Amino acid sequence: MGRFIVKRMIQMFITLYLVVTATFFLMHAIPGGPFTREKPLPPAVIEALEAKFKLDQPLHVQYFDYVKGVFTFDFGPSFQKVGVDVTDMIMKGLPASAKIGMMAVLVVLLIGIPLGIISALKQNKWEDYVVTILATIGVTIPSFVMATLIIYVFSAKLQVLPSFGLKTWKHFIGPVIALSGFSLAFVARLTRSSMLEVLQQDYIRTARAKGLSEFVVIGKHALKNALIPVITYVGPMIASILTGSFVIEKIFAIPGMGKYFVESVGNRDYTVIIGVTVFYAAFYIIMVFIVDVIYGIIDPRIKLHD
Amino acid sequence: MSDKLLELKNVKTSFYTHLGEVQAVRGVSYHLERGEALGIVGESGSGKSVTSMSVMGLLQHPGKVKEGEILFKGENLLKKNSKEMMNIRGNEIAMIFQDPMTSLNPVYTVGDQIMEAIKIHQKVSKDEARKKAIEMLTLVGIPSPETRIDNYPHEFSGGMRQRAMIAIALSCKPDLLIADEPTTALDVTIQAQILKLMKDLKEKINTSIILITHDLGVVADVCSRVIVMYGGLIMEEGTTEEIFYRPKHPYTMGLLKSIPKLVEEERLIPIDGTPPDLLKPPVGCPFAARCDYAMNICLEEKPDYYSSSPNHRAMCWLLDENAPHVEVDTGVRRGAK
Amino acid sequence: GGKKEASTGKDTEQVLVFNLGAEPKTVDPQLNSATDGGIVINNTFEGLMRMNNEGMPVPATAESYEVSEDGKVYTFHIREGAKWSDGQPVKAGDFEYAWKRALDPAVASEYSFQLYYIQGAQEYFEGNASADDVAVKSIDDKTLEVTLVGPTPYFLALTTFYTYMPVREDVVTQKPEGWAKDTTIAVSNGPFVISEYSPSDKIILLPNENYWNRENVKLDKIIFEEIVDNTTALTAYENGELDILRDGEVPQQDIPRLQLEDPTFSIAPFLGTYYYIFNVDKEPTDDVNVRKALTYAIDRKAITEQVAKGGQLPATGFVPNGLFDSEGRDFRATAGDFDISVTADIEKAKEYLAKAGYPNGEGFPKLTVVYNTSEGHKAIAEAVQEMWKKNLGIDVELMNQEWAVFQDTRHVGNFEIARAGWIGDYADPMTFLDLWTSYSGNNDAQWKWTTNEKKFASNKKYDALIEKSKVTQGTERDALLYEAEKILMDEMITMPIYYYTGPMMVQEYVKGWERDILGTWYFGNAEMVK
Amino acid sequence: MDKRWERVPKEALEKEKVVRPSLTYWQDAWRRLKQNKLSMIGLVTIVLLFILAIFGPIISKFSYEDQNLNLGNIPPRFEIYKVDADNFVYVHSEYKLISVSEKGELFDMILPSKEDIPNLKKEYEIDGNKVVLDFKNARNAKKNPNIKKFQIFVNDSEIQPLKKVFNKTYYFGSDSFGRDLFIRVLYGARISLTVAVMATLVNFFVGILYGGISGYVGGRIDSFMMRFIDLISTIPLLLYVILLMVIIAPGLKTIILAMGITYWVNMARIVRGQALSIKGHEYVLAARTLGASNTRILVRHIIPNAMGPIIVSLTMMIPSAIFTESFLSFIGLGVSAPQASWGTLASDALGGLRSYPYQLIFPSLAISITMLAFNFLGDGLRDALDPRLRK
Amino acid sequence: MSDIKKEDILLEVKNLKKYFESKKGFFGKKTQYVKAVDDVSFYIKKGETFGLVGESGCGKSTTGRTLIRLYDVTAGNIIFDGQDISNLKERDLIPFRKKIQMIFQDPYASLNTRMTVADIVGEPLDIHGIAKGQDRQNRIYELLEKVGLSKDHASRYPHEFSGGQRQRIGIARALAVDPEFIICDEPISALDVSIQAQVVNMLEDLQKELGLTYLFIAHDLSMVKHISDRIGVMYLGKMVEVAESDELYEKPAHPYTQALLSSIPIPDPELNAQMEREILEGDVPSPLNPPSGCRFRTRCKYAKEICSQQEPILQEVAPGHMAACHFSKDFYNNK
Ligand SMILES: Nc1ncnc2c1ncn2[C@@H]1O[C@H](COP(=O)(O)OP(=O)(O)OP(=O)(O)O)[C@@H](O)[C@H]1O
Ligand SMILES: Nc1ncnc2c1ncn2[C@@H]1O[C@H](COP(=O)(O)OP(=O)(O)OP(=O)(O)O)[C@@H](O)[C@H]1O
Ligand SMILES: [Mg+2]
Ligand SMILES: [Mg+2]
Repeated sequence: MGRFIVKRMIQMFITLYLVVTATFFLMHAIPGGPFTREKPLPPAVIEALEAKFKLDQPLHVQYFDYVKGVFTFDFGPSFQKVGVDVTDMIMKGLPASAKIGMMAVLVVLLIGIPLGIISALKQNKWEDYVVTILATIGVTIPSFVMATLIIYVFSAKLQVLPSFGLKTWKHFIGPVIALSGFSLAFVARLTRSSMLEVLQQDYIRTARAKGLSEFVVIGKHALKNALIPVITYVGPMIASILTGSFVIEKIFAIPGMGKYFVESVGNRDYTVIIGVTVFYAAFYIIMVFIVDVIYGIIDPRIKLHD
Repeated sequence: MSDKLLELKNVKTSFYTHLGEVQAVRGVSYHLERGEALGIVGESGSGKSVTSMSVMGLLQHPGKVKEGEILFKGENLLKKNSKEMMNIRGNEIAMIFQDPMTSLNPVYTVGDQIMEAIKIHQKVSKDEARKKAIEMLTLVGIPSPETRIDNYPHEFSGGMRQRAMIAIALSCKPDLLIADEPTTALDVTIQAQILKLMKDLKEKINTSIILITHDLGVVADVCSRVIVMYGGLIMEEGTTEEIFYRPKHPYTMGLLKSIPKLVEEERLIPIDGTPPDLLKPPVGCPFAARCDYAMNICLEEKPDYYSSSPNHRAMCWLLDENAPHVEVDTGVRRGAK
Repeated sequence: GGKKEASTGKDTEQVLVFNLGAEPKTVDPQLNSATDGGIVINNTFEGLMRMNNEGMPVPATAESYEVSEDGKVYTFHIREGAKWSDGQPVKAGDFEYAWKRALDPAVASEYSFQLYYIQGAQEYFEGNASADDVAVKSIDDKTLEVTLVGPTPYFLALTTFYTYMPVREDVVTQKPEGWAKDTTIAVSNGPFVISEYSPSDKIILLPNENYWNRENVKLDKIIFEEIVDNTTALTAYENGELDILRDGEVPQQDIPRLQLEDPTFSIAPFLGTYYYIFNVDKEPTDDVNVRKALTYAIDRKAITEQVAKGGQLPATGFVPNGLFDSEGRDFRATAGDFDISVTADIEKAKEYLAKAGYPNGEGFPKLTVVYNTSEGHKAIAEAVQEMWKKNLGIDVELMNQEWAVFQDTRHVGNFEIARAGWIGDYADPMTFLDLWTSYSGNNDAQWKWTTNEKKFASNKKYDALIEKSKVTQGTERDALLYEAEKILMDEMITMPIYYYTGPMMVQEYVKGWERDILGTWYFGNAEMVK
Repeated sequence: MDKRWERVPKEALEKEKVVRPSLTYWQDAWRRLKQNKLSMIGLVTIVLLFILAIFGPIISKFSYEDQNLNLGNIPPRFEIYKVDADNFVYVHSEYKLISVSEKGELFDMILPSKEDIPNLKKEYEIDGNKVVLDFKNARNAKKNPNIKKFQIFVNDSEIQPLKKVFNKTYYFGSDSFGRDLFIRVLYGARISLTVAVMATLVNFFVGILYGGISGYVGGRIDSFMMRFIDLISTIPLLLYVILLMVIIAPGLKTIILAMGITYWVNMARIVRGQALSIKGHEYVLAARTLGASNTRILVRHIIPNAMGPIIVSLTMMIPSAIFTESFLSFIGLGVSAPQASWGTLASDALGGLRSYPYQLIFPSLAISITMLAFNFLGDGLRDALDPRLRK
Repeated sequence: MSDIKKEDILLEVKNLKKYFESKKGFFGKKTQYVKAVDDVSFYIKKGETFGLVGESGCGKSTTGRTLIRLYDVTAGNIIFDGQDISNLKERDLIPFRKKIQMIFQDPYASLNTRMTVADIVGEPLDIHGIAKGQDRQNRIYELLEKVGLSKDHASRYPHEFSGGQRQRIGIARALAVDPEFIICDEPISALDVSIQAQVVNMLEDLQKELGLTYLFIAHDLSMVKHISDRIGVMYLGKMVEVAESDELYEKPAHPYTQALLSSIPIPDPELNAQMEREILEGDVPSPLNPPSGCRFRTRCKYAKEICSQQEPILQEVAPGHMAACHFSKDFYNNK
């Protein structure tokens, strides 16, 4: 196990390094730069700005600076938000994103999995169809439509929910629903399908023969076996949900970090691009690692570490 | 009055598959007294396991008991709801399943799976349950049970899994134990140990046992009565003695003949042919197609049971007074080695 | 304390909630180059002059000023009571420092060129002179003298602009980049001070107790919300969570409804033109007849009324209305419409197309119209496409590009027709006309005599006119500008579509707010009358 | 003696039994699928959708790009007013009069003869009738929601709505350019369904194989392949999309390429998880002892047994493919306007949600129906592919 | 072994070891090894049946599975037909996959539930390109009938069969490729007697017909004796006795073999009742930490001092009869 962790750590660093490299060269390869403006700046201004942010240096010098920065957790200042360090930006934005994200993840797991189980147990009965239809709606309505609809219906029409910000618990309802919709549906469907598989197995019969209650049979014996695909999906999902969603943060005016992912690319804010990418990549890679560890815990026959 | 623990009355079980109805059990009646060990033998696919599954109420999906009664302690199990069945299963009736690998949950340790049964039915603490589980593993002859209890099923050998299954079933000291091929994967020394365990249960706490097996030797060792099944029907029923020494049904005779004898070197004598297709079971005697003595009537009409003693009955037209007499040597001789 | 009570005299708190849109990149006067930041700065800082409601600069931090005869030397006298929010007096040196700071190449101010009117400014910024060569001098603590390159009639207006606002050296040096957002150190000299700055969330302003005109400041608090999504903002406005939706922040699709149903909706003037540019260096748009045909063939009225729907005005020239010449005449009205009708002039368009060699659109090559990703641009493009198809029988393709890619495409001239828009930086036609000089970085139409002197001879003439206008004054200058626009339109380098307007919403109870034609808001005189 | 008691010769017993036709797994699955009503409905719906998408635009009277700015934003069902025996009008939500037939065909916008915008009043001259549209109450609608927003006077007497009719010109209503939404939705089906099919194929072939190989082969190869997945799923999508946009001409092909780069990642991860677990099963070991190649084990043993999650992922990925397309189109990678897909139709309509909700409803409905159809088909397929299940 | 010609030997196993890592918990530090097979050597001649018996968990299946290279070899050599296959890569093993087949102990788990019986039995035919189309069909039917199933079963799925029927499917699959050597891991224990007889007869017929060689793992001693030419007895990962089958039954030279023989249940109720069974007493040792010296000593009623100190090696007690017991000569001669 120890060796496995060490090995994975090394792999993680290599992956991170590659992510930084690829991102760096990609962002320099695409047209536009951080000082592209609708009203172009005079060449002298651009020159001054480039000198200020060391963009006038050869690409390889910049590249090594970035890599060094990344591995010392110093991403430098944002090119767009004057006087703000990227690390600072992420740390300021993260709490709001993570708060909503955490709730969304809980909703996904605590509602999605039970819904999937119900639908598997009641396969081809009305309960199953209801869940299927709900799940279909959940995935067909993308989060930007869902968010807009929530605001339209609950804030504008019914006026029961506030329309923006994150001040009271009520403010969380809309974003959490919109953020969790798709994943919830996905998890419910995944759970259903692997549950159906598992419920056919002989050991479920054994569990019943022991006189276990249906709850234990399903919740303990069947669920654990059915969890692999769900975990696979949920791991990276947590990484992306917790780091925030551009759409949700934009529509509900939430001061999170999700918007940096899209904004930074649009602005060609190089340091922010690298910063959020590295942050997300590290998070993602750790989640993937955790998923692999959980595989081993769930199913002892899976051995990744030898 | 005899003390009937379990009584099956004309139980019929079918699987409704997309190909049609598989009539796995086609009218089985038998009874079992307290403290009695009943052996069920019969060819593969004859409905032994399905009958027991029907008793447990654990038929897998397309299967259904379509007719008959299953009385346990006088109450019809088929009428019980799932909650009531839950309390009976594991506690009053326990079952050892045939397929030990797939019957153990691969993601929990063997210990967990034994302790679980102990915990719910005996309401003991976790530590105690663990102690008990170790005890059970010792009882079924698993070496170093303290370590092995934390193994996962796939780390066990076939026989060890089977013993783990036995440990689960026995852990709650049930009134009725249905053992479906409990020793097929065990070597003879362990087998002897397990059989002794079952006999002890029977004697000490009056557990009734239904022992399903292919091994006539095991039946001979443990059971006082034997049922011979074929094609979803009981072909013959009698005391062990009667079945072994005075079989009435050609199928029983065939079974006895095919046992390898340690002394002889010649070819084994199997029953030729294959069992009937239960999707379209034959109208007459299911065994007729493979029977050396088949008569026209056998193909046309299902025979009745003919009793030759209070306990001994067989379903064969040969026993009818109109039938020609046949003499068969089963190779089993009283007291011969 | 006491002052506040005296000034408001009410028991309800005067809190104004204003939607800024996205978080401003900066609220540092010299570093800012955007409207959102400008709004915050305009309320927290104050320049020598301030725009009044009529769009005329009036004395603010400066009590008075003098202009030399040749219009090149300005002397400002700083108001006696002008103080920073920490109580220190505002000195002429603070302006001098601020302006030189904007021109310091190391600071890399994006709007440094807004100060190029000052002698030595451009040279300093480009590294050809030193800071001392910049002709701005604090004669004493209260007197500031500026020498300009040429007479600049709109220089006073420029001093209202945020780049010209003062900052304090002792504060800036503490944290050169981030001081303005750091509420522990920031000082300002305007009617308000930033009391809370939460990124991407909100900025809260409180009155500056040391402001010279404190008694006329009636608001107790301004909350600048940062709601990016228009629809959300509108919902919030309609729910009473916001008091003002500024121009450009009202969702396009809702405008027709709001216009008719919501009395708090209004359309303010806005100094900007929406247009398409032709690449004059590429076939077939290098033919002026083609350009004219395309320009005459579109129905601008239909576009503004049925497509854009924001109360925009059909554009018949490049310089938008709302600007005046030295005699106070409306520049647009005086310059005329260059034969561009508000609706499509199909006959004329077809004529020109035939002249270009494509009668009824036959043989017209397939063109592509490039625009940057946005619902609005897409809608206009689709309408234009259909009009060309219907009216001229020509097919064009639409292509949208990611914003920065688009800027690049346009800049290098890798297009035939591209969408563009220009918002004035100051209230003078020059802010529109100097785009098209050969040396302008914005001349994306590639209309540059420097690349092909014969083909673009008109551009050489244009250059000359603009150059000359920079050193002349009064009607002489007016004439030069009118002529310049005429060349531009005769060549039909651009196809003006509409003039921007500022659809906005202000709750009825908000009074005394001010907004200038450049879209900057001022709340020094605002109050809430609930 | 009775014939019945005669012995039957052994040979007579051996007579050939009727053999049922031997079905392969796939034939068998298809049989089972056919028995599942809902999935057959799903299948038929999908086929219909494809037929409509292919032939619908050909037979329609409009093209997806035909504009009529005067007839923009007209809903699929509206109230009409009777001016006189021959003239009927519909009051547009922007307070314009549209002349219509009694059945609901649209003619044209009527130009007012007099407009009094400050007082919110318009006057029309229709066949000699003076028609006045007075909408000054619209301003008060916010304060008093029950108020009638406008009134119509024909020759100075107010008239009431005649009836509600379906829009006979634009069945699904029109968009803001006065384009037929019906035909746009049909046309959009072409793009969206193509994208859905392509995404499914990419998922199916790339995702399943990649994940399967990674999980099954395991060890260093697995590590390498999974780290590669980590890499492409963490490098910002926008970056390479923009790069793609610069290198190749935008269009459907480019979208498919863009999706091909990343779209299979989730699927690959899920299949890998399954493969890791399935490869430890005894039947896989058994196949190995038979000498089955890795490919065979993957294709015959691991993938079929991972079918449940595979099908779920395949179906669930379809709508996200449809919306990814609209996102890519939005930033300039995809099909160019005025072509539209369901995704772009839906996102275009979002801004006008308050005023013209039907513009969002139809494309969304189309996606939902497709999704439901795919889901029901998927569920049925899943069941059909698992022989242990009922039916 | 000296008197056996090299070319007669099909399979030779030399000092084979297979250890499994065993961990307590996921993060468990201490790795222990289950020495499932610990230094086992034997050989199998062409065309013979080698029976392998022993207590449950003693390593029979592991031996079998290691031979067919389902497991990597911890140490030792497996020489098949003169070639050492103990370290071959999966790809290089493919030719051997056709020659060596295995019948699995757990019939249900070894069948893919998503394949029809025809596909399962047909799979080896496809893999090795043995038969196609109608041929394949016929061959499948033939195989099914050979193992006592009918054609009707071809389009059914494993879960529709009873335990015994499933085992037959596995056997049919193993026979499909006409292998030279079959490892039968308890192929008949799930079968009923009459089918056992059919299958054993069939195996014997095939052997005669095709010159097959079997490694026959079982615990049903009467059946093993019936089918095997020679028998190896394993105990706790070790081979304790190897001999011709008759010889082994008549003159067992190891106390464990003796105990085994005495435990056979006899299908005769009366005899059974009379019989004095020798049930092994004592702690069953664990392969995690086997006892020192002789591994059987903890349960051996003849155990002496030396047994706990010195590990007995497999020695010849008579020609072709080897036993690993310090006193095997005595046992042999006393019998
Ligand atoms: N799920 C099922 N679907 C269809 N048929 C089934 C199913 N389960 C069992 N059967 C059929 O029912 C019959 C009886 O099976 P059962 O398992 O009772 O046999 P058995 O007597 O226990 O045989 P064995 O000794 O081999 O275990 C068999 O013919 C089998 O094919
Ligand atoms: N994958 C594994 N991981 C860990 N231990 C294992 C594994 N497989 C087998 N073992 C252990 O190896 C030993 C030998 O197992 P094996 O399956 O070879 O026994 P066997 O002789 O075939 O027994 P049986 O007759 O019960 O099938 C047992 O102690 C078992 O627990
Ligand atoms: Mg059975
Ligand atoms: Mg074994």
